[in-house]
Amino acid sequence: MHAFIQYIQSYLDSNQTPGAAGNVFWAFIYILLVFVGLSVAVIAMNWLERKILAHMQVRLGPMRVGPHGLLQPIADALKLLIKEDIMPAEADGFVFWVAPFIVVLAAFTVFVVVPFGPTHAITDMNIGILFMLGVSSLSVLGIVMAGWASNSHYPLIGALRSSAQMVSYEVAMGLAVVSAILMTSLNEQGTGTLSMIGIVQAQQTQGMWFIFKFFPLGLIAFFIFAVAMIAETNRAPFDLPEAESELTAGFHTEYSGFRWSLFFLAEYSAMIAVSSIAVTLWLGGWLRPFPNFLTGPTWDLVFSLFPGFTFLFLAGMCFYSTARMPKHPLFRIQTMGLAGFGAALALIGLVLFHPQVRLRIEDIYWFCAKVAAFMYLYIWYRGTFPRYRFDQLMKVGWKILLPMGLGVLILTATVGLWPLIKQTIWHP
Amino acid sequence: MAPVATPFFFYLLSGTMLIGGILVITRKNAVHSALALIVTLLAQAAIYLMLYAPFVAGVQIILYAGGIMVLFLFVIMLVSIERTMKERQFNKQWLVGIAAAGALGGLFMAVYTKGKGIFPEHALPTAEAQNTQAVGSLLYGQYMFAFEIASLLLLVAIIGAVVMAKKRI
Amino acid sequence: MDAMLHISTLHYLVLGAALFLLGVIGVLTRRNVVIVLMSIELILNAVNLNLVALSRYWQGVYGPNALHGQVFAIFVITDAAAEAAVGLGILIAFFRNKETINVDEVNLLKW
Amino acid sequence: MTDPNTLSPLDLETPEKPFLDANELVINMGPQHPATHGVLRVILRLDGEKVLGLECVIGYLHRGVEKIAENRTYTMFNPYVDRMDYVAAVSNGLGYCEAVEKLLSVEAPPRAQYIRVILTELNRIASHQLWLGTHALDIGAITPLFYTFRDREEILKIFEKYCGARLTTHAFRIGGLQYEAYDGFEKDVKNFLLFFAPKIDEYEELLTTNRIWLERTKKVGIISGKDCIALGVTGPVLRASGVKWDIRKAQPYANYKNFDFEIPTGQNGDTYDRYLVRMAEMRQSLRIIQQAVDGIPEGPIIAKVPKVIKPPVGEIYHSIEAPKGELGYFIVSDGSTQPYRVRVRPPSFVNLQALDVMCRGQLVADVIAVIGTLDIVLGEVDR
Repeated sequence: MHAFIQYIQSYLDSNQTPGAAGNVFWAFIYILLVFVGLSVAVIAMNWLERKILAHMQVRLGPMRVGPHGLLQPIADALKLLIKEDIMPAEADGFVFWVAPFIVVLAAFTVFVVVPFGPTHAITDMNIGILFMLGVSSLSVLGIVMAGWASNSHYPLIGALRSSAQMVSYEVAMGLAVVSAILMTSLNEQGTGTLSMIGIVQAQQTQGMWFIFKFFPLGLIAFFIFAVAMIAETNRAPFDLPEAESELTAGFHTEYSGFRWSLFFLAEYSAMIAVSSIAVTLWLGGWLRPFPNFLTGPTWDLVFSLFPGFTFLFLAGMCFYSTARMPKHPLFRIQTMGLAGFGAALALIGLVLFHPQVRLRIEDIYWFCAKVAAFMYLYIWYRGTFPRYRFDQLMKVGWKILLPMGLGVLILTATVGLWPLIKQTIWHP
Repeated sequence: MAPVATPFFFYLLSGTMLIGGILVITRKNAVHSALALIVTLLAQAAIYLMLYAPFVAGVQIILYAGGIMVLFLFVIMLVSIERTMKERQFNKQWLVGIAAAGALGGLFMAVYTKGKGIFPEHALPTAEAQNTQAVGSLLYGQYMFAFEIASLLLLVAIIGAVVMAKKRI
Repeated sequence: MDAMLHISTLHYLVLGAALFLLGVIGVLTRRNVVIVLMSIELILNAVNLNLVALSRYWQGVYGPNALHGQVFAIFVITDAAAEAAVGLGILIAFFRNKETINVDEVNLLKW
Repeated sequence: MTDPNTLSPLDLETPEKPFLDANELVINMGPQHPATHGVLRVILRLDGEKVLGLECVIGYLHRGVEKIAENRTYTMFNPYVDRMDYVAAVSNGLGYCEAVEKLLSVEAPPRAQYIRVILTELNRIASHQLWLGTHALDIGAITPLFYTFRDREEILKIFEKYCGARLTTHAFRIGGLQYEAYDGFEKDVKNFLLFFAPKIDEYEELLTTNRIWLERTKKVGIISGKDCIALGVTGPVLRASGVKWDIRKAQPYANYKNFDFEIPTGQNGDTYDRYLVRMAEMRQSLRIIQQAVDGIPEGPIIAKVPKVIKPPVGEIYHSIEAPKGELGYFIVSDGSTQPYRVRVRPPSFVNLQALDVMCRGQLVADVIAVIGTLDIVLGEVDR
């Protein structure tokens, strides 16, 4: 027993990820935390997307289940779970059954290497970014299978569109990623890294987020990735596979209930996954803003107070809404619920001010804040843009993003090697 | 990082691979075959990880499972397989084929039993930290020419595939 | 029993050989071109497994940077991609003309 | 239209040999489909995503409106016309009332005509708003739908205050109006004009220069002016093809000759031009309403019409410019209280004919855009 406790404690003193430390217990805990966190994030994202989109579209969104519809995603999840599981008679049973699981597995597995902080990752792989791109590309298989197994025309077209789209945009995405990885090799040894943690550390040592590196090359690469990642996750304006007005619902037309909710879960976790890639590669991962300009203990303190204040702000919004709730007795439970939710948020915020918690949570906070900004962008795009047509989508992918990616890659390599080139040309 | 339960994972993964391989060559439905092949490929990627070849494993996942297999599934969907599924699955010379394969297997067995001692065990380095970098410097250093030829091959393959699949040229 | 518990290079080679045989059987006996192509992928994978396993072996002899087998495996994967693209292209062309994907019906040199 | 069950989409002529013969897809779009605006069924023959040909199957919303007319008196039939193009009910009523008035040789008094123009133009705006929202939704932009619905509400409020109904208004009577404009009608309309002018800019801001919107609508569903005339296509679709034909100008009715407005036209006849034409039409409608509301004369609101309407034996064809095109009523009277025959020339039905011409060689996604741009209402197509 004592040995076990020591085994657990030995990790806390080490300065590694549980995977690198080989600590199975903590790796398990981290996996559990990431899984639970991801599920909560998907649920929150569901609510936020509906509310934000609604407010963009001059309507209120869910208001009935819980105060301001806070319990709506839970109600939806319950509904989906107890819904009848329908399988088309002519469907290929096994493939139909296995397809959503492939998609979900692919979407969840990538989080093994996502670095929420220098030690807050399940593991750090030598091939981290390659692993993420590879595993997230596996979800195409699930989508193709889902479309094919439904044995119906609309899902088939949706699946064909989807696979063509995802495979095409992976190329541009890969090129953008490579140009960011090239930037990691600008150190004394001249060797870069594919490890997610290594990439962020490279940004730390170089004192600059890669989005600003070799301005505007980093920015262009980031832009290419940001476009490609929307296409990868089949979101507006590239949501052709699920184009509601054309293909009813694309590859998951024939799915319902629990299986459909798996696709939903996979879509949102894939969104979070690609956003974390973008954050890690270009936006400095867990690094707080201006780590090199605003240095010193004062600034450290100020930035470490952000998580607590964020939660207090959310709690304040809850209390403000509580005050604005109708004073009718029918709304008493809802008002109390909202106040309770605000109190819970305030409590979390207060806990986050504790120095021990504050210092451990800061990295995670900044990482999540950056990812959340991407999530907001996703919603914003959906509210603003019409949908591309299929051939136009392909044109954007192959004729605009791919040449741009190649150009940025070559220019990045040239600029990165410029001292060497200059030396060889002018001082042979 | 110490390897964990190597024999267990080896037998698990090789069992998966072999079952997957058998399913690939026996299934009537090409989509099921492709599914089995994907499982085989992923298990093989895991075996690469056990062999401390993470970069090859990553390439295997991205290229094979994510690229080539999608192409396969795409083509299976384009060509109608309903008719093919109802027909005879094995050709007329299947007996000869299996006999030939069996002979080849016998040869392998003979070679491996005879040459069992040819690989003496060495103390193997466990470091994988620099694997990608080492592969990279080999690829762009010693094997530069082969690398360029591979890119030429891919170019030829692209043109060939386009020519083959295009309606009119 | 000890041989079962200690995984040596030979284990990987035997696994590669078994996969290779499965691929050979598939190529020699199946009629469906798609499955024949998949069997060829199996064969290539068996080769790759051998290459990587032997690369691991030579790492023990020449040090951790003796990765020539892995590099070769990457070339083989590249080759497999090219082969799949061209093979499936031929398949599409064939299917368009003959409306079949059975390999033993490919018995004309031209049509 | 032949029996839909014997209809084979494969009978359509093939422009070229398809890519993979065996895998040519025949897709049934509708009658239950989110983008067919009701219960339109389109049988698409596809080569991959390319449309080789299509056939519309209609009649899923057929209610026999024309037959009903033969068993109702002229007055009783009036509410039925509202149910045809239910998003532009006022226009339908106007066309019917004017046709019967023509048959009776009476004319509505000026005050009635001014109020009729105001309501009809308001309804034209409402109809175009609905079109814009659903069209944008089909192309993937969700947000304009809610903006247009928010602003359409203001128009519907005026309707509701005027006659109590929001959608199927039954606003006019044969010979004029039944209700005097309520107190503050003019103020409401003027407020609406002030409110709505900036809203059009808001819609245009979201769409007109949006790159994706341009790519999705430019050079999509092109139809030439000649083809339009050959197929009998009217309304904004015709005008976007460059033909300056608007019945309000060509055969002025209901006092339209007193108002100063322009006929917006396009040149290319593609979806984008139709979008621009409709947006410009909304602005022109605002102009007309402004002039009308400034000049409403005092006076009676209904002409001297007998209680029992018994038009003399004869027949009449009267057409008006409905939001979707030329809406014509052909009424045959046998001298009794009930029409012998009422035939409606619905713009949606005639415009729908152009769908095949506009979609050939385009992609599936364009079919959606073209159905949207034709602005059909199935209630009017099937009647």
